[in-house]
Amino acid sequence: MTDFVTPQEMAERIPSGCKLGLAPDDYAAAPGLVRMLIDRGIRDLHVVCAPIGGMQVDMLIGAGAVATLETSAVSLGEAGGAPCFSRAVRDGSIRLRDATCPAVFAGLTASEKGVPFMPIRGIIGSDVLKKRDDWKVTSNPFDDAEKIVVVSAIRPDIALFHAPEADRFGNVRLGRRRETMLLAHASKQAFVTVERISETSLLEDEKMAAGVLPAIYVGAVAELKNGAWPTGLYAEYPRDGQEVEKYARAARSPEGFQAYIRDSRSAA
Amino acid sequence: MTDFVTPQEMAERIPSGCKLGLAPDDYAAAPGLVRMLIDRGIRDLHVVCAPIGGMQVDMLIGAGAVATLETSAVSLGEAGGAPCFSRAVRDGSIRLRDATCPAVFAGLTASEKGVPFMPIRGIIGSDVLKKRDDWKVTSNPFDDAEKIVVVSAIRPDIALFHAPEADRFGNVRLGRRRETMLLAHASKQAFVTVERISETSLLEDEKMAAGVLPAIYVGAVAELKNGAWPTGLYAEYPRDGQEVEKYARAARSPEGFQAYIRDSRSAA
Amino acid sequence: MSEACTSRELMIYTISRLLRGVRHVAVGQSSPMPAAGAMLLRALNERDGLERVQVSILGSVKHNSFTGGAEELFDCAAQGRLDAFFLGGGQIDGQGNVNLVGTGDYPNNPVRWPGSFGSAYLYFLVPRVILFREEHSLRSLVERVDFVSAPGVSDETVYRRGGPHALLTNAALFSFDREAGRFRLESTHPGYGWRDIRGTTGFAYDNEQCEISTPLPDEATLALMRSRIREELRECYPQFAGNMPGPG
Amino acid sequence: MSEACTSRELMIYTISRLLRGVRHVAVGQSSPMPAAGAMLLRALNERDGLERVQVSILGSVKHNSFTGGAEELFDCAAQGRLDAFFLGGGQIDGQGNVNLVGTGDYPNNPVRWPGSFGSAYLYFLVPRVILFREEHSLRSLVERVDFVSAPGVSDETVYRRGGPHALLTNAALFSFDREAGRFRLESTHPGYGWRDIRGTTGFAYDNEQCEISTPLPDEATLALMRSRIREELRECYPQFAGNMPGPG
Repeated sequence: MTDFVTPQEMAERIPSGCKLGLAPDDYAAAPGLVRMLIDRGIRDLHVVCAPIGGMQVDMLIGAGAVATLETSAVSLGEAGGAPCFSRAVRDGSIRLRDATCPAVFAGLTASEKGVPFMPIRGIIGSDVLKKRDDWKVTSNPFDDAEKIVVVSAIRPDIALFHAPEADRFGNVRLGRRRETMLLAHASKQAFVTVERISETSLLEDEKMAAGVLPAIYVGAVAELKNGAWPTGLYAEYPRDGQEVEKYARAARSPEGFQAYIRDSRSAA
Repeated sequence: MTDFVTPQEMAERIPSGCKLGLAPDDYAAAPGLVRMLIDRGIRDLHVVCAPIGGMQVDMLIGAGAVATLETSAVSLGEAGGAPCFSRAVRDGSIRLRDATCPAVFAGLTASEKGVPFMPIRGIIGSDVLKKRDDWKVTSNPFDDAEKIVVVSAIRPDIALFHAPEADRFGNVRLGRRRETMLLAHASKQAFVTVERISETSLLEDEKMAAGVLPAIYVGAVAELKNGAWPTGLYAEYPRDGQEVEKYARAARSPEGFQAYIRDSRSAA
Repeated sequence: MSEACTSRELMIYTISRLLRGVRHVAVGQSSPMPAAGAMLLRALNERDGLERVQVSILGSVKHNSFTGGAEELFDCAAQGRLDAFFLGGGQIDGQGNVNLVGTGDYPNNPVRWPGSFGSAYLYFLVPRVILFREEHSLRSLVERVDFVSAPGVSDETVYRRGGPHALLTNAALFSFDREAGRFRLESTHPGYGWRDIRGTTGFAYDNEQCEISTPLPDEATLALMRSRIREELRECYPQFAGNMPGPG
Repeated sequence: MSEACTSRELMIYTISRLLRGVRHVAVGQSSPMPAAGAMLLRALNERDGLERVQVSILGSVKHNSFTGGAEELFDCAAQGRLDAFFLGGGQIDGQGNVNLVGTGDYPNNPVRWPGSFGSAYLYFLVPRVILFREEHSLRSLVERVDFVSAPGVSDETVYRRGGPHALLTNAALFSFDREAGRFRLESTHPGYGWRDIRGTTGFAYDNEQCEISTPLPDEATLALMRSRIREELRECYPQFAGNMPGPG
């Protein structure tokens, strides 16, 4: 069921035009593989940030790979705003679907549960709601006096993220970061880069199993050491703040962004 | 936040008339504590089985402690039907709210997510639906041609279950059985009996943390060795099939049930 | 020469045949024969170098591909990641309706069974639902169930991609035609003729005068059941496994 | 004699005062001062033998009481298990509306900020939301935000038990009256008078001529910030912690 591939093969399997679900920086972001998508010239992605984006999303936008961006935020954290994102917003080169974090989770939960929509409290009165034709205000069916928002299911074609470990059977250890589990459940299939591959099943240890994504959701696994660099990997290694700062400075101009990508390509 | 109490104190803290959420036999059922509830003469419970009941629920019914029973099934597994349950159904001594497993999960998920209802596919055409005034058929707000069921949120006052381990901070290791996690999230508070108490935090080990219920949900913990007996505890010990058979035979008559309870009380 | 194939072994083998081609099959609580049938398909496919079959047995620690608790089964079904499941039923009727609740009037049914479990959901969402009921009688296979735990067919206003695929009893095998909403007799087990089936089935069905006999497993398959499958069953169904033929 | 209390330290201390009485406070991404204020309350309560405060810092491994991922924060808020949270805002207006999206017209805002994060949800569900914006200027505190990420008040058809509790800047502290939908000036920080606040605040508010000065932390509290709190911050905010006064 799960294919074991090289990172390059994994990048080749992610087609232009697909709906791609991505994890936040410093949890399970996969900038290592995203760099390969950029290098191979991927285009027209519908990127779903679950629920926010960072450097890997900014790079995809800078490279012209993103047609639609569905996100609750894009930020480089302590390194400040996301320069390519801000530029693309200004010049209108991406279609924006601004969201709020729990509404992204609600949309993914709808897909996880196989229902076409999920109700969610709050949001009414926010301009975010006004811009979303896939969200609606309805009444609580058990109390007509309450207005409540419903959001459509979000079903990415591929969830792409980086994790500490997979086993030879395709099971992937995520740990307590359940948002990646939710993203994988909600997506048609998950592609996962990992730090290392275990020869023994990760499901055998009962204490560990609760944090393991079963192979039935995992389409492909590729070993890619430091695949989260320069962002961090939750509970494994911190972000390389200097490198992200370097990126933030470079990407202030389109030329600087291109130079950063060109210069760092050879390192890959 | 979490109180550490004796099993007897825990039993005293569960009031008659409350809405009590219980786990299935052999996963996280707490017949040890349930026996103490019976011994202290608890009454008028609204029992929510998450999502099915077994021996502990049959005992509560036999003891006359249950006013309303919300469940997808009650069964003693290989030991056959649940005798006190069947008797109570026939003589109309409990109010029945028959359900189907995923609808119980959907109702608990609604409480977990803090929404008044959840949509769920299927169910339409089932007589289960006809008997539930807290479920409704509505239209999919994004596709008027589709009818879909919505179920009300289920919010137990107390979730009572048995787990392998808690730590001194009130965190409880559940392992991969997420239905107990859901039940705890959905309930106002969880009361948990455990096999043992760890002096070090269960959250410190990243590999284990995903299967740990954080203390913020846990109102009370009591150490009760073999608290799942005679049912099993998932991944710890199997059910005592002979004892469950013995119960099943005894409980075929009200007198036999009373004798079983009386004779086994001294063992507690 | 080994002991002849028992009735239960024939049913287990038939279940494995009904599951051919599935990638992921789940088995609910208290279902030793469906569990055995799924395990047998997995073992046969392994032996024959065919596609790997994922078997998820609720209640098992070893044969369990879920890490999210029982709700993950239902979520998986809703996501389209589950190809086959089993339903029993105190009563099953000719439209494929199943009754897991009881006979007579609800709620104070004179005979009450455990309850509907996940039937009212999985019947809609799992493509290949195999109805399994050992007892083949006018009591279990009825014209119209007393209580519909889960309906066999739905109209087009209801999302439905799953439903009845076959009905297996200790006497016969039926397929189900979802368009017509009717069963069709496919074969009778050794010892039963079509007239026996007609006399013990409470509903109308197609191909009444079926002369086909349900195929028996070959020696190698029977041996597999009596060794590996019997051992795999022991974890969740120790009593059932103990009663199966086999060494020791 | 230690270095005088810095402006940031005063804000951290003020946050800890605004949180008094909470049992569970969560802090979002990129919020070092709210994180520090929450940690300070926890440390002070521990020191003084007061109620234990649960601090959940998104992005922290050590100060994290969640085991279900980021959605657990939102679920917890919806369940009523979260007493306080913080929101920033590129713009905040006099009705308590916050704008985290950008200035000018959406979608092609000339100045774009990261986005609304969880604001459009948590503002409705967390009882005590503290608005925190260091910059106190006509640019940040406006008559009407250009984009409402999250509204300050709602009508009775909308479920709402949460909302703005206070607004803290580097110059002043306001409270919020949810009935009136207006801010009230509570105190000005050292170095700022009420006229300064009036001149740099773009919206109308009550108690304009407030003469109260925001209380400073005592020496022991300041020492705690410069030792334990600074160390606790280092995990998630190494740069911020490095810039705080303190030994080494």
